[in-house]
Amino acid sequence: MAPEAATTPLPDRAQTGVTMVQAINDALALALERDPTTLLFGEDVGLLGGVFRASDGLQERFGAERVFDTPLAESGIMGLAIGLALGGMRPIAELQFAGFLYPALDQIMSHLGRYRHRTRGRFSLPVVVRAPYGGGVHTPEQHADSPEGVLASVPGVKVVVPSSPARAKGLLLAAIADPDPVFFLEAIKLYRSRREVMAADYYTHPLGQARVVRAGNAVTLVSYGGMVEVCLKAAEVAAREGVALEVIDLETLVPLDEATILESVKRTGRVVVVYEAPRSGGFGAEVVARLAEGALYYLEAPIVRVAGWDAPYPPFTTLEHHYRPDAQRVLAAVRRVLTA
Amino acid sequence: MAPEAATTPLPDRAQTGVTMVQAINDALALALERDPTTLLFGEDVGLLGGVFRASDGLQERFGAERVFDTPLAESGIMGLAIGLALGGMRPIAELQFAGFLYPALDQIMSHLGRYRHRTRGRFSLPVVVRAPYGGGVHTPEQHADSPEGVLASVPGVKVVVPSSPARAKGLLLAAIADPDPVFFLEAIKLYRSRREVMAADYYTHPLGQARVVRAGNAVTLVSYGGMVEVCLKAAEVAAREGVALEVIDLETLVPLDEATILESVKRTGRVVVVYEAPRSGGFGAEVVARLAEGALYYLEAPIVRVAGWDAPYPPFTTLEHHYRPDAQRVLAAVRRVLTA
Amino acid sequence: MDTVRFVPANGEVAGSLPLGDEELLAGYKAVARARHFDERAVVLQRQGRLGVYAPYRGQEAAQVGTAMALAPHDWLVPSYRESAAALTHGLPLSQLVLYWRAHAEGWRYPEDVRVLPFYIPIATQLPQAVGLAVAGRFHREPWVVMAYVGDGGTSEGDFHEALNFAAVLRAPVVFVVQNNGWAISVPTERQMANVRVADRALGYGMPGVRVDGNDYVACLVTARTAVARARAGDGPTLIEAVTYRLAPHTTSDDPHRYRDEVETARREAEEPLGRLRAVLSARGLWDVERETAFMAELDEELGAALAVADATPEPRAVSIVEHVFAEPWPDQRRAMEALDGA
Amino acid sequence: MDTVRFVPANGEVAGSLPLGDEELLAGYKAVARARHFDERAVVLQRQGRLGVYAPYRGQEAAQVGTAMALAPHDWLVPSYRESAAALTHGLPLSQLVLYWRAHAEGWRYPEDVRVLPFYIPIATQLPQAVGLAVAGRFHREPWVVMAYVGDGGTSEGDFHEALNFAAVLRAPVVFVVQNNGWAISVPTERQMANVRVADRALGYGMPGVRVDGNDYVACLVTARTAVARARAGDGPTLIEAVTYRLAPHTTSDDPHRYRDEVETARREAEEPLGRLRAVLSARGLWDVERETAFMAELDEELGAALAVADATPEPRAVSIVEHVFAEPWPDQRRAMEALDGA
Ligand SMILES: Cc1ncc(C[n+]2csc(CCOP(=O)(O)OP(=O)(O)O)c2C)c(N)n1
Ligand SMILES: Cc1ncc(C[n+]2csc(CCOP(=O)(O)OP(=O)(O)O)c2C)c(N)n1
Ligand SMILES: [Mg+2]
Ligand SMILES: [Mg+2]
Repeated sequence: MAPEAATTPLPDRAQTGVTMVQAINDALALALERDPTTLLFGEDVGLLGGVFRASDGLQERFGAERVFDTPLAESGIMGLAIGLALGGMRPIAELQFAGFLYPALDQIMSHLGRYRHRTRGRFSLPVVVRAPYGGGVHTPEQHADSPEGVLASVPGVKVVVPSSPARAKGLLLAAIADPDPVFFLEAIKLYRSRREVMAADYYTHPLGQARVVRAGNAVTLVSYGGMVEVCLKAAEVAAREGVALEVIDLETLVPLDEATILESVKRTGRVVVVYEAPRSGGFGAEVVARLAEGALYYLEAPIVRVAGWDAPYPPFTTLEHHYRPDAQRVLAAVRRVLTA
Repeated sequence: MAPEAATTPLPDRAQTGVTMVQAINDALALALERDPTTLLFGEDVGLLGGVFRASDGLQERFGAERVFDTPLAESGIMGLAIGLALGGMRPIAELQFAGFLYPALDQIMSHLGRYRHRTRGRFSLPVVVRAPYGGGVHTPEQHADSPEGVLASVPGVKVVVPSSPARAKGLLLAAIADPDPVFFLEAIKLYRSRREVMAADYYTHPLGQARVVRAGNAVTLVSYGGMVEVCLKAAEVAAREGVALEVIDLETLVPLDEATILESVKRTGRVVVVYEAPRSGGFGAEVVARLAEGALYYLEAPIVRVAGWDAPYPPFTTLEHHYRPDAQRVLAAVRRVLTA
Repeated sequence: MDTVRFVPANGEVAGSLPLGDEELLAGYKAVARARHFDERAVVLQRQGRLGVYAPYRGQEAAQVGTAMALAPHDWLVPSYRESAAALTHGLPLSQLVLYWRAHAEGWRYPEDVRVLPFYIPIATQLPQAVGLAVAGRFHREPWVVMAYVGDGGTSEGDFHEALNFAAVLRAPVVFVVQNNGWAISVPTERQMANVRVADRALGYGMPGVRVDGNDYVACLVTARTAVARARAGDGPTLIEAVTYRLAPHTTSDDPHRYRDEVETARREAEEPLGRLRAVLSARGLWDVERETAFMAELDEELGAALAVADATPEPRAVSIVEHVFAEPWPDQRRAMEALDGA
Repeated sequence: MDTVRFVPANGEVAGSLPLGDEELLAGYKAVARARHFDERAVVLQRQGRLGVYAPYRGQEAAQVGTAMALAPHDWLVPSYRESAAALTHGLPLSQLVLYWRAHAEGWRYPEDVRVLPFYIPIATQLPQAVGLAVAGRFHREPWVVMAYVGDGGTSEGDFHEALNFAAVLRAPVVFVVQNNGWAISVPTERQMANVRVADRALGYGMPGVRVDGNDYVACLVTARTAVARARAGDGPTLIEAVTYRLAPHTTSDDPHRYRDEVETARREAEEPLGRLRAVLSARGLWDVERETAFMAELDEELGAALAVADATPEPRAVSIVEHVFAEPWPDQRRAMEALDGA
């Protein structure tokens, strides 16, 4: 072995890629750099850099006026964000976990989604709210909640859920540039599970567009966020059995890219919708409703949802793997719609 | 005219019937009478008897220990209710308008629906939360909201929405007797619009059962609460044209009586789901999702939703009649599914 | 902590006042204008020319006195009863009329009006007021924010979170609690165990001042101190303006169900307008002629505003789905198409 | 308002103490038991025999001292760090072990344990504590409720709503704020502008007491007064126990990122256990032999608890959909069928 090998340089990000949480950190830094009206705040985002380190180093770099800790109060954080936006700033608020956004729902439902509408366009609220969500990593009670469906039911707010590091960066930068309030939910399970190579500088991926992340003709799997990798895994297994599943990553739940899912389902005639929130009343129901109106005549099988059960996410996380959908459950549903 | 006519006695409730708000008042009185652990509280429910007079006279009758005003704080009210239930009481909380339950959503989502589950059945929370909801009567901003979809997405809470005085009484008494938390949403538009004769004493209508309120074979209309009368009106108009619409009143949204709607739709093959909340992410999506899984092969037309638009309920209520579904919009949807 | 008061209920001032004649005159006119609108509004509502209306009779000094302490570039953040404060800070009268008609144009304030819309969900404006105040720091001419809430509103969690945030962030915001004795039917004594709202300030680490809310002079002077403090970067102040809701909660309310209206009538003796007029009269600044002339002016102003409002076209149906997002997405576009004919 | 303290940091008491020898001994044992569990728990977590764990090193006196003021029929409402308080009020050790293993049986407390589950969403327990306290009034033997929250938790709206409700309803509840200097990485000075939490009490109209949270004697005596007051029907009390979080926020936390651990080491000198031991030693109530024997007892107790926990069977998959409602409905039954094989 050559002596140089002993002093291997730090792995080059351009070669090894970065994790999703690093990609988010990059995006936040780029946004703070580009636009001095951008602010970043929340619980423990300053010195600590956030409990997942998404804002690591940003307070040091951009100062405690622009990157700061707030008191422990989510309604206050959301109200602060709205007020800052009313005053011409572009606030990015972090909620420590999506399961703790419930105290902020009054500000969200009463104001965040209504402001532009009620003031007939005079005020817009370019607020971004980031929050880690979802299960699979043995977090304490409520840390694994997936409240995207509730947010998606609030008129006037957009909801984005990335499924990979590179997409997360581009989507987050698009969310920050967007004139409307955007919730940006980050699957905790994906934060460090995988690296991806991406451009180091500023780029955006447009909101409101779903992506076909794997093409197929037998069944369409519709999902987003942490469930996309589960669907891809299922598709891989199915492929080995000669069944080509098409996987759609919605990325943006609101505004929903109905066209892409309709087009796919019209081709495959069979669809499974996958999400980890409780099944009833979840966002998957909305996806189904769009299909039942827009693609009814093309459906060759019932639309099946694979989701969390109709129960709270278990705080006894020794059992959480039974709650969160996995490739096996997705494949069982695929079999159902294929044999139906 | 006979002289007696000049001194007509007060109209006999047994003959003229009572309004929905009176029926609710009757039910509350019966519940307070039957069970000394029943308590009633909220903003202005005491001396004022509630802004709609649903608790009129109850403080006087049952005392200010059992029927009382709280400070103006909905999270506090919900927390108080949960704590009272933990302590063995049967609290009935009134939220002044459903549009003001948002500050209580943290208590609802973090605790009300989780308590029995997390404590493995040790604690049950027999809490009833009443709230007026819905539009059509020119109320100020947010007073016309219909947040049933959000509540229905919370595992562990039941959601009931009555559509008539007599049903309201029986359903409310069932909700109060129920061991689980129940939201009881009362359409403001129905409070005084119509009288109905009903038994004066205690009776219950079971939760979890939908009702076919008008039989038909052409199209199934699924709705609840304030939209049932709209559907019935549409059905009447359609009948004149020889089209027999079947109208289903869900009454209980959670737990949903899937069997009744599946049975109907399997017969008619066509369905329109009607609700006044914003269309996307509303409870109607869940109804559609059940049908798209359970009755797909019987569907002869796309499932159409008639709902509020994807916008906040307009606070400029000079325009609210354009937002809230009416018989005309329902009939347009019926035509669509019939000609599809 | 004593209640700040310069002018007693009978209007008889012992010594000198901290305001000059010009200021007293301007104050009286603003208070009288507020009263004029409120009285007419109640009548207009009865005639069906306004929708449900929230009167503020008795609270004019608390609202106008505090709002007068603001500079034009400052922001005013009302609750829902603060028509008088909003008017004082520049909201056009025609706008107010349209608002109380629930007309869409009533919600579209002119760009240069630094008043947020009226807030229906109680106390939710307060954390936003803090954000708006902090935002001012990043602008060339930093502004101060004055935010209003009622005694009932102090019970909401948002009241607490806002005051704490403001103190921690040293935000240039002034919180004005109008303690008017009632939250609909609930008296302040059942809203809180210690009815002195200003006592809350200590806990938050900000100054708290209790002021006679029916004394215009006291309200203005107190608010000026607080605004100056905020402008100097010394952070928020909590002002409790002790006043009384002489009118029903709204035009839909029937206060006979829950309070003795004899007491209400008694409280009329403490109302702010007559008190201020007495001060001006004693100083020879005001008399019956001036009053008559000024009332005529106000009638004319309101008449013109009503004419503007009447002439404002009914918005098209489609407008209810406009401005949901900056650009309409397919869901909104579909709704627009459906509504286009309506 | 002075801080209540009987035993200074060095443990040297000048005069007499308001507690008898028996009480001091019982207190020391309870505090030592709490410390024993906490130290072992941190080790067990590292060994993978517990999940994420929230240590309370340094806060034992604040938790045990207040909890010891309760009668058996009173209720204890913890936040998430109150393992010591819960243990003191009767939560079995095996239960606690199972809880920190995220085992379903850890959530099913025995019927006779009057402790609510640990609350993850900060401050949400407080309004419920008020309700639970009010419920006691309707029972033959009214109970008192002691509810815990951290300095960070005081910022939440629910803290405010709960204190206000309690005062207005004169609820028999004692609020214990453990001001331990930190909310994860945020120091109390950035959580609130006035770090004296007890100062909030004035605004609510209830007594507020600041107590040295590392002085067991002070905590117990203060809590007893508050409990007696509540039991007498005189309403709530706010106790601020000033203490220090000597450990990381949880076993997942790395405090080096946000605080100087030299300062933490310095604060070890103020910790409550040694202080209390010094008092007992000076009174001849405790010595090395007794300590050794007692530690052996505690080891044995914990060993037995771990054995019970280890022997508690893994719950079946289907249990995650049990107890959603009193009776499973079709949605849950479908899930049960699907999970039955798992
Ligand atoms: C969150 C919320 N809860 C309830 C209401 C209903 N409501 C409207 S005004 C009011 C009383 C407000 O009292 P206060 O804050 O003292 O203001 P005031 O009416 O005296 O001006 C209530 C309960 C509301 N608008 N918002
Ligand atoms: C509503 C809510 N927001 C955020 C969190 C995340 N979180 C857990 S503990 C904590 C800090 C709590 O600090 P403090 O109240 O002082 O209690 P301590 O940790 O010091 O015991 C935070 C922010 C949470 N659990 N709940
Ligand atoms: Mg008031
Ligand atoms: Mg702390």
